[in-house]
Amino acid sequence: MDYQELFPVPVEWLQDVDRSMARTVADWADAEVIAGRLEHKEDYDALLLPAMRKLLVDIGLQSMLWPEEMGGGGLGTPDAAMTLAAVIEQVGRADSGIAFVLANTFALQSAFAIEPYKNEALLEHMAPVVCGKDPVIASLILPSYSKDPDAAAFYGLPYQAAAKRDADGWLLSARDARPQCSGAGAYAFGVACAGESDEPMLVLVAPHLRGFSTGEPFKKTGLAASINADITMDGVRAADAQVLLQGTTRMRGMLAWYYTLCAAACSGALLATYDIIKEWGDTRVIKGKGQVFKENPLVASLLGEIGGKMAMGRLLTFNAARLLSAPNLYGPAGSPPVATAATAAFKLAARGAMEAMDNTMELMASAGYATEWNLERYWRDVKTLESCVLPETVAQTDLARHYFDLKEL
Amino acid sequence: MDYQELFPVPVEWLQDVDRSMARTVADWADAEVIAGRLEHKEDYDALLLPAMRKLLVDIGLQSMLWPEEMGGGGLGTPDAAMTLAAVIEQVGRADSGIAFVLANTFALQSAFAIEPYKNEALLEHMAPVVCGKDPVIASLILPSYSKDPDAAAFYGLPYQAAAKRDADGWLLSARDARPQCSGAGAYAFGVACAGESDEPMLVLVAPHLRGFSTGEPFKKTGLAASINADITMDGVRAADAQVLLQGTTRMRGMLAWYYTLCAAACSGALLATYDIIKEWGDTRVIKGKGQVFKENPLVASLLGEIGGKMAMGRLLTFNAARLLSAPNLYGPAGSPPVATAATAAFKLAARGAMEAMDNTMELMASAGYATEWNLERYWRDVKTLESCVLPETVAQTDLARHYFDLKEL
Amino acid sequence: MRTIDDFTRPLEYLAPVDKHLGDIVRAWAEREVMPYRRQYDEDWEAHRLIEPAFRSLMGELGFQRMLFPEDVGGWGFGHSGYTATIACRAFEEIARADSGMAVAFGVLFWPLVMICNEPHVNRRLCEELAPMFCDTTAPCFAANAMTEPQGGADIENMEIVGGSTIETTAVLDGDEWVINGHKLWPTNSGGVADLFGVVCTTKAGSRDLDDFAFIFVPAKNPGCTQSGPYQKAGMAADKNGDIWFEDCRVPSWYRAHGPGLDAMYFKEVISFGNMGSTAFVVGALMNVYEILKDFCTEQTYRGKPLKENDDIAGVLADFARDIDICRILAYQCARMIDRPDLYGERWSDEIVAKGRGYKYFACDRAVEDLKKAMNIMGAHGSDRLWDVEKHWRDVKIVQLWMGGKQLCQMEVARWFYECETL
Amino acid sequence: MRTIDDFTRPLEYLAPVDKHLGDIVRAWAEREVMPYRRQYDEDWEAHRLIEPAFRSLMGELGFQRMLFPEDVGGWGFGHSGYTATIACRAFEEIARADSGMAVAFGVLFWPLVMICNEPHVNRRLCEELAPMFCDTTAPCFAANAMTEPQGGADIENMEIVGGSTIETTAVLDGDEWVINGHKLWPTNSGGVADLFGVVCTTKAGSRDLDDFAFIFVPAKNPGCTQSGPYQKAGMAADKNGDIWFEDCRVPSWYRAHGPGLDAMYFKEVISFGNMGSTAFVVGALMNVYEILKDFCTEQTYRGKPLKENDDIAGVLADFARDIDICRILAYQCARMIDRPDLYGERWSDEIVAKGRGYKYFACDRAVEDLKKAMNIMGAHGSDRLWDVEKHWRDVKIVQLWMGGKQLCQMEVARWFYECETL
Repeated sequence: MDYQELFPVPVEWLQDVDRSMARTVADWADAEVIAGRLEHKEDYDALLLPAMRKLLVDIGLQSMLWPEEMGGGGLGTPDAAMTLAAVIEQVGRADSGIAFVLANTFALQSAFAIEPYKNEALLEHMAPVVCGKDPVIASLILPSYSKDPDAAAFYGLPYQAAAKRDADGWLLSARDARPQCSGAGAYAFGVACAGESDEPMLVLVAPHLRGFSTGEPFKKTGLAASINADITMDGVRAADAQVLLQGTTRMRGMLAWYYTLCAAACSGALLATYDIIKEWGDTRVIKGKGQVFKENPLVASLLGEIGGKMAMGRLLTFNAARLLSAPNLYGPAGSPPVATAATAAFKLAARGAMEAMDNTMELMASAGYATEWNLERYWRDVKTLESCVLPETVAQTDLARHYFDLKEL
Repeated sequence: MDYQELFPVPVEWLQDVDRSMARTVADWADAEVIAGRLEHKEDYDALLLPAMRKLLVDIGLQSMLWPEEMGGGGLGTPDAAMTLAAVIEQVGRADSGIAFVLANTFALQSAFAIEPYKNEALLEHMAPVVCGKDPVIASLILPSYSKDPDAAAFYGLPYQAAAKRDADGWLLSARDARPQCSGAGAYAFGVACAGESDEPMLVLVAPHLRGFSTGEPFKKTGLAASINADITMDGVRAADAQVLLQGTTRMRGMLAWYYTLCAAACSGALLATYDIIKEWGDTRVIKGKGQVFKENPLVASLLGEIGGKMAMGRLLTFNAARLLSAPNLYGPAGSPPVATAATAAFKLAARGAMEAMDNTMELMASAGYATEWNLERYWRDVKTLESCVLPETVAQTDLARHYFDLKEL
Repeated sequence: MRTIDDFTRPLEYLAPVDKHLGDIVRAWAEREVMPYRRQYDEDWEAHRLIEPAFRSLMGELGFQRMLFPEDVGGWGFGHSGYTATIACRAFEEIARADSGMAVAFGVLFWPLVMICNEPHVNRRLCEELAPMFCDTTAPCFAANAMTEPQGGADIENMEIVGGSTIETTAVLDGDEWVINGHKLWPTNSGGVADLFGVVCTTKAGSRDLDDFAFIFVPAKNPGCTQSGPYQKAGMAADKNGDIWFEDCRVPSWYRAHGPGLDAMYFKEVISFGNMGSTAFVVGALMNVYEILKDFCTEQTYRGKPLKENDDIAGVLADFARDIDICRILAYQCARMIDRPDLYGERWSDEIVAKGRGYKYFACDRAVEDLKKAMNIMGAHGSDRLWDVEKHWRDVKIVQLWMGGKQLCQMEVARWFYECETL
Repeated sequence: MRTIDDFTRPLEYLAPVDKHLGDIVRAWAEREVMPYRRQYDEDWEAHRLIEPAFRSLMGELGFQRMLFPEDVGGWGFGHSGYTATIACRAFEEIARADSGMAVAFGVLFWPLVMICNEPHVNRRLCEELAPMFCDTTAPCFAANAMTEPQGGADIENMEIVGGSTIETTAVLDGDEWVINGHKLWPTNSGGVADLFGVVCTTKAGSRDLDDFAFIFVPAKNPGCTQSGPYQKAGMAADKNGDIWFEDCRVPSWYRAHGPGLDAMYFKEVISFGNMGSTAFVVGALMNVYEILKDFCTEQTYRGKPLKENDDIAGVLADFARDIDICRILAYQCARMIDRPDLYGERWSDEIVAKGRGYKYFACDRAVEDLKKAMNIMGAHGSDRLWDVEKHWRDVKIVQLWMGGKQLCQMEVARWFYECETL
């Protein structure tokens, strides 16, 4: 399916490497996930994990940003934003949960593996694992609501972890912190907390560290690819070298990558939705009159609405990625215009995706709801993304802060 | 106000000429329209007509696409799409009605003044007037609903005019056809009708032709800059040279220009809305607690929503313009992907603009509704655009036709 | 052939006089308003066309007497048990023709609600004020002077500001109130009103609701001046302007009820405003239904009448559905006001909050639906010939008045979720 | 402290037994469903947890007898004048705990509506079928076998296809109907139902509504087979599957009423479905209101409980408002079914069309509101611990069933605009 022909985004932004990677991943999506989903549904062990392994290790996605001399793909420049948007969109077409896990993984990597913030020592340290034979996924532990009204907060939203400085670095503590994904399977966590002078910082934490404990996996709406569980940290020690970034601008820069890649995951889910409803609309006959479903004016009107949202989702995603990929033109990822564009891209893409998928289910009626037709899993996934990544009201305030120069919120 | 800093669009698309034109027109907007609107409101003779004259003749906008050797601006290449998007956005900030009139004028010009469809003879013929001392505006007469179910139609939507072939060319007839704008003031009309083999064509008609009559100007919601009236044609003669284009692809190409420029007009109205609500939010105090309006979380949330729509409107507009400006990369304006992107850009930009302006009025309450605060005129204008340019259901079907490959509608 | 009378009303709630009064108002609207309303926009300042229609309805047919007790010349609806339900019907019928007119008509009763309605009739004030309305065939208007320049509808936000933002003061000097302050925006100002109900404070800055005062001021009193009307996007029949009170004196017993009670019963004014707004919106929508039905039967697309195109029928369906729903809500809201024995006092937080909910729901639906109706009509959606754009412009202001949507949301949240600091 | 009982109902409409029955169902739901519902998703196939709760409500408490006449062992609600209003309350209470369960419970009565409701009680069939439901403490389910593989809910689109798309045939052979066909998707199929009401035709391809037949088929009859349940995004208590009828024979008098009448009264089934769907949605929303209130009181943002943040309060307000509105509509819809003397026959095009309107309105609001509720809850919106995501998944199917939104729109458009070709 030539989605570019259907929903054009400015192809001039994409380089050969982006297109070639996207094609490879598109083939992976069809062969490793889509071909197996009727039989295996969302089975983690039988379908999703093997597919992730293939993608991350065999195709080598997880080490894409690492320098070639360390065994990686050598793509650690801001241009990677375009590559990742194109790739994660295709992953999302296969499974939006895997795409979401990748968004976490690469957002974390963006903090230390991409120019001008390359941390050679850390890259070197992690290279054997990341460029090795096992899938390595990461997860973010971001600010969230809290029962404690006095908790330190990032723009009003409490951090889930607290960091205490001592001579040797930091001691992290958290009680039942909710990771964005994969609490029970991530190799590394990026933990947001308040550092010196209450400046935000992101700390790299691994689950094998002393004082780190993982709760029972909990049941949730979607994202079968993410086995999630709450995390508790009792004085987990982190050296200064584990502090991936400090300061509001750097934190917003990392989040800009995260939101953009999550937008790409939503866009991918919409491509999958497109394939499903396209086939339904082409083959179904209604009104007992031999009217092909899609040729009914009311159906067509909704299809137009759905297609418009798909086009918009792609445009928002690739535009945000473009802004990230060219800091020389648009400023750093954490600058207010770029970071805000990423927030808007995610929020509007996720909302549009939910609307388009809801409308699609309305067209397919019960079939939209039945596992067999494959649509409902994307619908559950994207809804999970929409609520977990960034609560609506928080996003709205983020946008208003930049556009209207808020001082207090 | 640096709107690019607020709502970034890929600046790489804009060339120096685009930015310089936009700056000139931005100055015009502030000096010639915005400075006078409190005193003159929407007075056509006292405010809008002099401003249009300045813009079209003194600044030379109306002859921008004409070759330099004929006295024009020499910008008759597809690049003009970017220039016009940037310029019409600024015009729309001043007055969305003037922007709409320009969208009509340049959509018509796009049919014969832009490569590869330059019609040298026609350009030559019109140069004395267009490059002259009086404002020259044009208007489209597009398909619309009809009481006659058997009328020839463009994708189901009846043409307002009928063309009959004879040895000397065409005879056009229409009864109370509704032009898009300026029925009572346009120098030229582009009349859509069915030509040979029922192929769509656009015919250039001037009001001085025999058999052409103009009804009384009618009252309407907005667009004070357009004095509109219904048009009747009783066998108006048109030579073959007046046929500006033929065939579905060419017609859709012209419409793609039109929709893109109308999207720019909506985007401009949103910039004006931004300026108005920004000032309101900065200066108003509520809750008797000295809370600055914009710092109230509920207000901020709506401001975030409004700002997001503004960003999206700009992005849709400039993306559609970019696709038009680079046919080597994206195909001709009338190709389904580009034409559909333009339709989507207009439809979503207009809808988003209405939502943003409705929300803004809700924030300003009665002040949003009072003439004095200047918002309500943009709100009336954009609503008029939204319904007149392309009825919602027709747009939805257009989108579905491309995205879902409709055969019958 | 379906008509607007096919939209659902809870039949159990209707007043015995519903049909009789409804027929009268409908006939009046079709005779004296609908043929002329398309010219109202240009009549916003002079009211040359608008005033005679008001005269006919309010003065000659006598509807301005509705609320006063019978023995002072009124129709006695203030103790009928159907006050709100009757008003709801009348508002619908008037708004079908012109919602600006419906608002102006409705607001005439707004201050009177404070003194004419059981169980808090102020006999002395009724007797004093009734002749202005009941002994004349000229239209007599009243208005509630509430909003002030800074903070706007904050005045209505009594839960949070407790009247502390009211800057209009009333000081007792002997047996007279001396009122000073600046109000703006009330319906029926701009030179129209003959009588104001003035929201003021007996102690500037006080949060004590005992200091909240509602005092009647005849517009012709010395010290009371009005500006001309503002120009607005629509609703020409509703004039709005500034009002200044400068050492304006009225008898001490022109205060509606006194400390505490003024604030309490003032919420009943809000309840009536909520019901009225919902009814205005329903009336406007019902007229657009009539218009749309004609338009979509007469005009064709894809070789068929518009309404026979499934996509357009879908929009038409949503439109009709929303009218049916809003109409049910308007009458349920009216019923809850009319029957405090079943639903609680009409000035209770519950009735106010729920009414706010119906009001902002109906307004939001109406604005959305009218936008879509205009989109369906294409090139004709915005010309005045079809009156749809007029209703769209008018209904928008119903959405915006009375503090707009956000204030409604905060009252609903406060009541249903026991919020304490909003 | 506000509770779900503070949402408005038209008090005038309530059945005398409303409180009594409502209390019983609520206690049952809180005791036997709510503590276990979080595990229902995994129980979709076996119903190990779900079946006992049904047994208790339907069999032991006896609610499955509600509709049958008293003299055959039922509770006689079919002639109570409050049939729909009582059902509405019961549906709300069950759906508050689990809307899948409410749907399964509601659909049990769907075929019975055809024969148990005044004025069209089929005494002979009541007597024949009552023992299945009334002489047992085991749960007994029924289902309407309507939808067919091609065209889906086209079956319900009777105005346009006139039954011509029904491929399930009933042929009279002596004093027996012989039924052949393939149905899918009905609630309570997938092996659950003991009794089917089968929508079929006595003449394949006919548009004559005399050929439309509604015939009862006990599930254990030879020739009637069911598939196992489909796996779905939610609503585990409602099983759906394929049903095949192969030369399946029933007595000739198992047809509900006969030519013309079957088609006519079948619309009453639709009316009950509309009312029920609206009530399901209200019940689910009321439970989410309870949860949201807890969540937004307990969790903080900007140093304050979520509900004290104006932006979040705004969303909470919309949520509460919509419940209040949908609940009023559910009871108005029920009342219109219960009182044909006031509102017209419950199988009339008007009642069906208006009910479709309320149904799709409530479902659309609910889906939107639940999406926003999940967004408010951030990281907890999608975990099962709070049950909000469950209601979201469940309510979505209420929106999709019975032909989904588009069919509702077409019926509303047909009725209000007299469309003829939709």
